[in-house]
Amino acid sequence: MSRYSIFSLARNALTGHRNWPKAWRSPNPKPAYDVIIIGGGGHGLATAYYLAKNHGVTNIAVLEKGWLGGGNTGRNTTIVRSNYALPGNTLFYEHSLKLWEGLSQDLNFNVMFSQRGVINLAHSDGQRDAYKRRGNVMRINGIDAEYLDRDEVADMVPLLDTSPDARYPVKGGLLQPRAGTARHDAVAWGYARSADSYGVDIIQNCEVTGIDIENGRAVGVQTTRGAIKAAKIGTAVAGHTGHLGAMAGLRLPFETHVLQAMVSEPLKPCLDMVVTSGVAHAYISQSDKGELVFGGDLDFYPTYAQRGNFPRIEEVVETMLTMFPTFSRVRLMRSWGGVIDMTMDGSPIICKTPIDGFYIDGGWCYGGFKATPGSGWVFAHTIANDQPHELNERFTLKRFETGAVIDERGAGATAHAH
Amino acid sequence: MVDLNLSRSALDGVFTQGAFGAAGDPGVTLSERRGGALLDLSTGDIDATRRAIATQFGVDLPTKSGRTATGDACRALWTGPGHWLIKTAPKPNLERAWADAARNSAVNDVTHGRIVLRIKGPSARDILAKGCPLDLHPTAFPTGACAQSLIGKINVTIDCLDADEFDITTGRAYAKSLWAWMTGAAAEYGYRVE
Amino acid sequence: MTGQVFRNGAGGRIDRTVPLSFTFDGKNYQGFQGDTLASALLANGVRVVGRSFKYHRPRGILGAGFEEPNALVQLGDGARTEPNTQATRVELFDGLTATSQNRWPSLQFDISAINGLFHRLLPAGFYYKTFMAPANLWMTYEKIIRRAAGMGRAPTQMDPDIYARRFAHCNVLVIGGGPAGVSAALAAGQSGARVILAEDNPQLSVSETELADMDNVTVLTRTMAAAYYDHNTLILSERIADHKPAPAPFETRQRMWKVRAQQVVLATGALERPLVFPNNDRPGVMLASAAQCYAADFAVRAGNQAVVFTNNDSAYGAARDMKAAGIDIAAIIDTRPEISDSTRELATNTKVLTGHAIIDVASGRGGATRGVTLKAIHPDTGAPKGSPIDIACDVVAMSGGWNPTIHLFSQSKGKIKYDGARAAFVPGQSFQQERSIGAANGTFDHEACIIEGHNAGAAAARDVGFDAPDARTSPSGIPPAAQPLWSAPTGAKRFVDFQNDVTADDIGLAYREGYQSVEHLKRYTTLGMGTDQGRTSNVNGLAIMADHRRLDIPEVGTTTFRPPFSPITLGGIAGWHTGQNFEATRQSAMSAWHEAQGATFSNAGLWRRPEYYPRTGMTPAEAVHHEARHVREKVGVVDVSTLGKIDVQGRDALEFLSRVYINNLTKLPVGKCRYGVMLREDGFVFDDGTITRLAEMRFLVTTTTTHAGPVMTHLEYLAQVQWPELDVHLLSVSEDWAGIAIAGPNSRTLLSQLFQDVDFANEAFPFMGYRETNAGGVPVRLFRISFSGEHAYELNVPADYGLNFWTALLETGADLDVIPYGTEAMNILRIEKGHVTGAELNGRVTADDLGFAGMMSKLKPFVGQVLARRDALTAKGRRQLVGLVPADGETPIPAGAQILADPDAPPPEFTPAAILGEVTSNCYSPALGHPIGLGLVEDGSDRHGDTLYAHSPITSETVAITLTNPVFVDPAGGRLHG
Amino acid sequence: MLHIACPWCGLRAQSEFTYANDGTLIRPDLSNDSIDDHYNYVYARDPRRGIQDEMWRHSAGCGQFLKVRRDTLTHEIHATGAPQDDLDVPKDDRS
Ligand SMILES: Cc1cc2nc3c(=O)[nH]c(=O)nc-3n(C[C@H](O)[C@H](O)[C@H](O)COP(=O)(O)OP(=O)(O)OC[C@H]3O[C@@H](n4cnc5c(N)ncnc54)[C@H](O)[C@@H]3O)c2cc1C
Ligand SMILES: NC(=O)c1ccc[n+]([C@@H]2O[C@H](COP(=O)([O-])OP(=O)(O)OC[C@H]3O[C@@H](n4cnc5c(N)ncnc54)[C@H](O)[C@@H]3O)[C@@H](O)[C@H]2O)c1
Ligand SMILES: Cc1cc2nc3c(=O)[nH]c(=O)nc-3n(C[C@H](O)[C@H](O)[C@H](O)COP(=O)(O)O)c2cc1C
Ligand SMILES: [Zn+2]
Repeated sequence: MSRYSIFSLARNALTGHRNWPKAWRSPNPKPAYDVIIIGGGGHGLATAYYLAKNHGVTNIAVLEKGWLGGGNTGRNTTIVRSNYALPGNTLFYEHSLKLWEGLSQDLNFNVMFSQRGVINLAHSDGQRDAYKRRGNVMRINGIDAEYLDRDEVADMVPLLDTSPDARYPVKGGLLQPRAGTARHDAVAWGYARSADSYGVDIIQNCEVTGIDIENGRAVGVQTTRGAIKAAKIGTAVAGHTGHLGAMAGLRLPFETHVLQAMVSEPLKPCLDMVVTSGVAHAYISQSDKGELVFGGDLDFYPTYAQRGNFPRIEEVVETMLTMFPTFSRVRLMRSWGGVIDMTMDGSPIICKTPIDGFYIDGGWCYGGFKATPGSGWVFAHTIANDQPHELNERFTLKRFETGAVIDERGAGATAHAH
Repeated sequence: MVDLNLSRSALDGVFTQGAFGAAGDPGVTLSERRGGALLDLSTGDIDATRRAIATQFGVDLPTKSGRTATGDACRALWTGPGHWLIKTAPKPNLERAWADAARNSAVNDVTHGRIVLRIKGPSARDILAKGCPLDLHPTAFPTGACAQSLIGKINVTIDCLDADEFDITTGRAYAKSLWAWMTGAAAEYGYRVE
Repeated sequence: MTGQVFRNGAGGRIDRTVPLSFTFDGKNYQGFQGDTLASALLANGVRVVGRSFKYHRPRGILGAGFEEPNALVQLGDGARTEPNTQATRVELFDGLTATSQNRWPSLQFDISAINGLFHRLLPAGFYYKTFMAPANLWMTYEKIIRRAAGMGRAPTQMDPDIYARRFAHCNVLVIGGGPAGVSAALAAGQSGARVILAEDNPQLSVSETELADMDNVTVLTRTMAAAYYDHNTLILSERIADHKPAPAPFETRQRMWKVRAQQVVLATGALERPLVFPNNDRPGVMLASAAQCYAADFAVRAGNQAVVFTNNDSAYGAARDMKAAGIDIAAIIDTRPEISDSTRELATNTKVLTGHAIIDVASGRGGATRGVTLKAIHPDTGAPKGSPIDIACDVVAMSGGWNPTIHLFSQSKGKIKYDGARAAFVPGQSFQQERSIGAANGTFDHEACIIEGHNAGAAAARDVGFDAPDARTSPSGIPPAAQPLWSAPTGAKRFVDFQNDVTADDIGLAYREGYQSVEHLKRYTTLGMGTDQGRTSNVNGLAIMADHRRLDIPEVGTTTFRPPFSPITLGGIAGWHTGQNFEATRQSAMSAWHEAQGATFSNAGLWRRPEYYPRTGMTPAEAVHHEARHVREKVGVVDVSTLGKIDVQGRDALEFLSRVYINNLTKLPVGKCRYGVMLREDGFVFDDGTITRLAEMRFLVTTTTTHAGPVMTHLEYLAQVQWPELDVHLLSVSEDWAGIAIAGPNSRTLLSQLFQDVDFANEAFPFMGYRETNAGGVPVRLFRISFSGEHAYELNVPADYGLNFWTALLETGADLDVIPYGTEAMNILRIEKGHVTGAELNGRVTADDLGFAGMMSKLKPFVGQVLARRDALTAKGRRQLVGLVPADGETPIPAGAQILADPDAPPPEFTPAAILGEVTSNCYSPALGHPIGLGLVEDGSDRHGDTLYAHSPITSETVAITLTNPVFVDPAGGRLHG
Repeated sequence: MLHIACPWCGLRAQSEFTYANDGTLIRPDLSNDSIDDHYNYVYARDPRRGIQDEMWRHSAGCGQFLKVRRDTLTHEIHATGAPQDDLDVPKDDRS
């Protein structure tokens, strides 16, 4: 892998940038691999990378039905944080956050991880206490968290409506200073380039259409580019997990929904933090390019179409303007959707399955972008060792049978309620 | 001593008579309808209930969505299969009387749980269309039609009394929000409050 | 220079009798009614209107409408300022002010233009390759990048304007008021169908009086169709007052239409493509159709001397119109080796150079175009050859062919296809009830557009049952020959995406580095990601990529067209529903009274509830404690109207409730209440409340305020979907009944005074009893239940009488020293009694965790019973409800604290910290005189008496606490029952 | 924006409805106390890329639950009916 740096940039400038190598190869699939990863999103690519880097497994194919990074990795609001309250989530996401902190250097690809801080606004005494409760869990687990009062929030986010007579007044907020955003596409590309440099075959336009199972063991996949054998198969297909599971005969605790996001026209810096509000669900930040990037709830009906409908956009914009009233003359530039797999407790699944050699990484609901490095790291461990790492041992399928669910919202077994 | 039997509007203190909004001829007149009684009637036995109610109260309960029927002293709005909203004159033991007639049904006096606003005037349909997803064109929603739907984010029942006259029923607790919506939506057309 | 020196004395659609003044970058100019900001700027000879995104190169006006990527201005100032506004779509009004963007300190001298010098270091995606060392400097680099990026400035003052939304329904919706659209609307209108025609411009391009006379046709001008969603729903954005300095009083600024159309006709026209050649971004280089439009519609000469550069016939018409307006056409340069005679005829007396291309554009002062250099090109490869020719000019009018405006078609899920003859993507198979016509359909012949429009309008009306005029036959539309010359030979920067500064070389780089799919190309180079969404760049960009990849254009494909078609204001989308009107507010019958007393309020779902009533001489906390203490000592009343109330009737009402509550209800007699708990299907606690048997087959059940909706939905789902055989009728009566709780030792006396016909003696009206009575002709429901743990009642009266009873209670009870109390005191009272609410009912607790195991009937099945038996719900080590008191008897227990044995334990690596539980509720107990709390603690029931720590690092508090029984006050229940 | 034909009220806008659940789920009998069967009802799902039956509620209309046969790839709605209806069998006019 040729190294990127200001020096290599200057050197290549002299030759008119004609000599940059390809960031990754486009190989044809081989007949067999040690490991096949289905899904060329951030999670799949990170898994391949850590399999190679941490576990020395390099005979890997990542199969992507479209273009790499074109799933939710390429369509999320890029918020990275580790402010969780329940065992299982806390340390996993924190581990992921620590990986983010060195990711650009590790991958030698600037993923623009911007630790600008994430504030969750509290609008009532109950929410205030809940955020303190969460912040305390974080602090006890060694994760940064601060509780801000209203005036401190107002100082950090000057355009936020913090007036006491607001419809939902801001009482304060939970700040995670190390949290922030990252350049989503760069994450996919950076992992792809590094995985490729270890010899991982990244195969785009290759859709998996079947899982071959012999004697209770997964032995290969059927794809639009032919059958491919593998000793182990892992899926990291986000919204398509239920569908992939069904190919292997598994009925999974998922529902697939569309989540929309949108950007405004680019503006000079006017919002320096990520701000989220729980009262009506909305999260807003400003990208380095200047657009306000924001999203809210699901469309609330199952779908596999990467497009949503207008009622949700109205609601998200209403929330956004209720928080930031002066943005009403700002214009919406683009909106889009991604299909996400909602689990029955809102927490992910990274585990072995009842089928030997078949592993699942999924159930990321609204929030798996932040998990990309951590998920790849533990999923690689799980596949390589055929057993979970301590960090993901609670993210099982079994937990729904035993009741050991990880339900941060306490919403119960209604997938779209999480 | 407080007069316990003095019925108070949910809009007490909000309601001011006069002309508001854009100048010129008002687009609509807004008012609150008070003094009537409302019953919610639900039955699992539609035929028997309709027969009994027709006999006792002279109204032929409609069986199709969007339909209303007017009887001796009452008006019935279809609100669901086997489910009606009855607008009638207040009487002691009204709930009991209807429950006795419509046996094996559920009757609730909901007079106090709802408010009724009237909107009347040439701009009425345009104003309602600002928050209501129904097709309110006179051919689609003629005089005598009713529907349950939304205005803004508030559940309502709309009763079309005349070409440009509607009664809007909603939950009592939403009264002030609906009023704010109505006056806000009407401001660009100009409105009178009566 | 003063005056509109580039304006002709006659012609155009402008009204010369209405002169308008405006300013651009602080300088005064004049224009006329009917001008756009762009046409007025050109009339005044203003060439440079902005700076480019990355290299900060001077930029001029490229187009005349939607397509404009360069001329984005900050409009107005103060509260009405508006960033990134396309000057080509801004209607001029008197007093308009506009400012250029993305330059500092001024448009003429922009410091960041220095980026241009380093441009070699800034190829596409350079930032991915650098700024990585040292790692901790990234946040500093990022600040600089952020400051350089962005374009206009967001307003920082409250928007004074009003926005509205509305719904509309029609039989036929026509988008686009050009010849095709107008003809479609007319044909549909004649059939009697309800028609809406939307056109972005201030007027239709064809004046049509017949349309205006049709009652069944609504013509919306200044209205852009922004989105085409499922089930033929389109979003239109109407600008009602943007062409004026400010809206009139009460006038809406913008209205968003949500139209459900049975049939849609898309007549959105076509947009001209630029050509890609060196320095094609110089101010003065513009689309031929734009130069034509300024000449014909605004009588504005885009310059004095023009070179027309084209690969197709349409630019000849443009040249003719420009010439007619007095622009000297120095030459028409056509990349095609040959042109037809008829085309050549259009250019009589004009020099035409076929088989030539521009290889450079020279710039003069301020960067504006001064001349071009051309060369002959090889007919097959496009490679330049021969000696260069220089031509002086101040305008280059270019035409690279036409792209049908297929954005909405594509949003509707219609399949687009590539049409080689037109060298463009055109609509293919429709997915919804939709027809594309005219230039939007690749039909560029004027007559053919009109006929296609007529036929589509008539067919659409016919499809929904109207009698429509017959179809007319169309001359077979022969597309103008266009030779796709996508990128002229290398040299200086050749811009593809003007707004985002993406050049042909950037596309080459993306190709070489493997970002070859159009989607990667877009994201790596930002091609097509600007406010114009690549309207002028996408097809050129992917054609260049196709060329590198040696693929045909359709094989490379396009990126996805997404809403909105062109940006729309957030204010318009939100309409009424922002600020106080974001969501409805629910208010009880006593709200106004609470407000008048100066109570503070909190939100519970949509409800507003009084927290406490301020008292002179007391701090808020003291006032709350006073209220709570007073209830225990005397009597207080609290508004509990917000509790969910569900009327349950029917022959199977009891059976139904037995299935949904964990309690055994069979022995519940008429006239009695019971405390009940519901589980979710997954076995965790859903909600709690009371069940009162009003009559043999009629019950009233209550829910918590916030769960009222979800509980009702859950019950309806079971009743309607799972157990339709049960005869049960459910009705939410929450708002029908005002609810008042009367609590405290004097409550019985107080109620006996008000309701003299009710026997309040313990035997006659025991704890958990229910009575109905009548006071002053008003029906009253009385429940002897208690949330506070005091001797208490709840009273329900029809809501319109709620305030009467509230005030009557306060008046009657004056001697008994009755006071009102709010949710804060109520919260203290319930904590003192160990009653749970939202903080404990967190969706993760079992009935057993809360000490409700005893309530669970073993005699009957109920919802949640089976999954509540799962291992993890029954295992040891679950967190159980406990009371908490500070070990020192005085230190407050921190809100939101976690409970652990060793607050000093170091943070763990992979195994979660040993947290034993959490503080769910906390308060100072006036009754006990010290702080107390409730918590959920591992095996808490077995730990009463243990001392642990309530640890709150986030507030730097750590308090030793002793675990106790959660019932602090009157554990024996003497007060309740007495 | 979806438009759903309520079997009782006719074609109405999406905002009047709420999605409730998979439309094929049948709650285990009251007498059934198998954790597995309840697990299947409460947790396990069969995702369908394409046409599936769903339960919606006309929450801002008649309040009735309705079965909706909808394509999860295109959002086309092919049929609607009462919760107990078999959507393969065409329905008469309802009241
Ligand atoms: C609008 C939106 C906003 C979000 N915001 C945030 C946020 O702010 N923060 C956050 O942390 N998370 C967020 N998320 C969630 C986050 O984007 C995802 O959880 C995360 O990106 C998932 O990564 P992945 O690699 O698992 O999936 P993806 O990136 O979706 O990758 C899965 C890949 O699998 C491929 N695939 C599917 N089926 C097959 C098949 N049969 N054969 C081959 N390949 C297949 C897909 O094409 C896809 O490329 C958001 C999601 C959305 C949609
Ligand atoms: N000579 C050529 O090559 C050539 C090329 C293109 C067009 N033309 C001529 O242009 C005309 C085409 O007629 P037409 O009616 O098809 O198109 P048109 O361009 O005349 O009209 C389209 C109209 O749609 C409006 N519009 C586009 N998108 C919109 C949206 N989203 N919302 C609201 N309005 C929108 C535009 O403002 C425009 O007024 C014919 O006269 C044709 O000859 C000629
Ligand atoms: C964080 C983020 C920022 C984005 N910024 C822009 C932008 O500036 N301009 C733009 O056109 N699209 C932007 N997009 C949206 C993409 O163009 C695109 O819509 C999204 O990646 C989904 O892909 P699709 O629309 O091709 O399906 C952004 C997307 C994300 C996730
Ligand atoms: Zn209905």
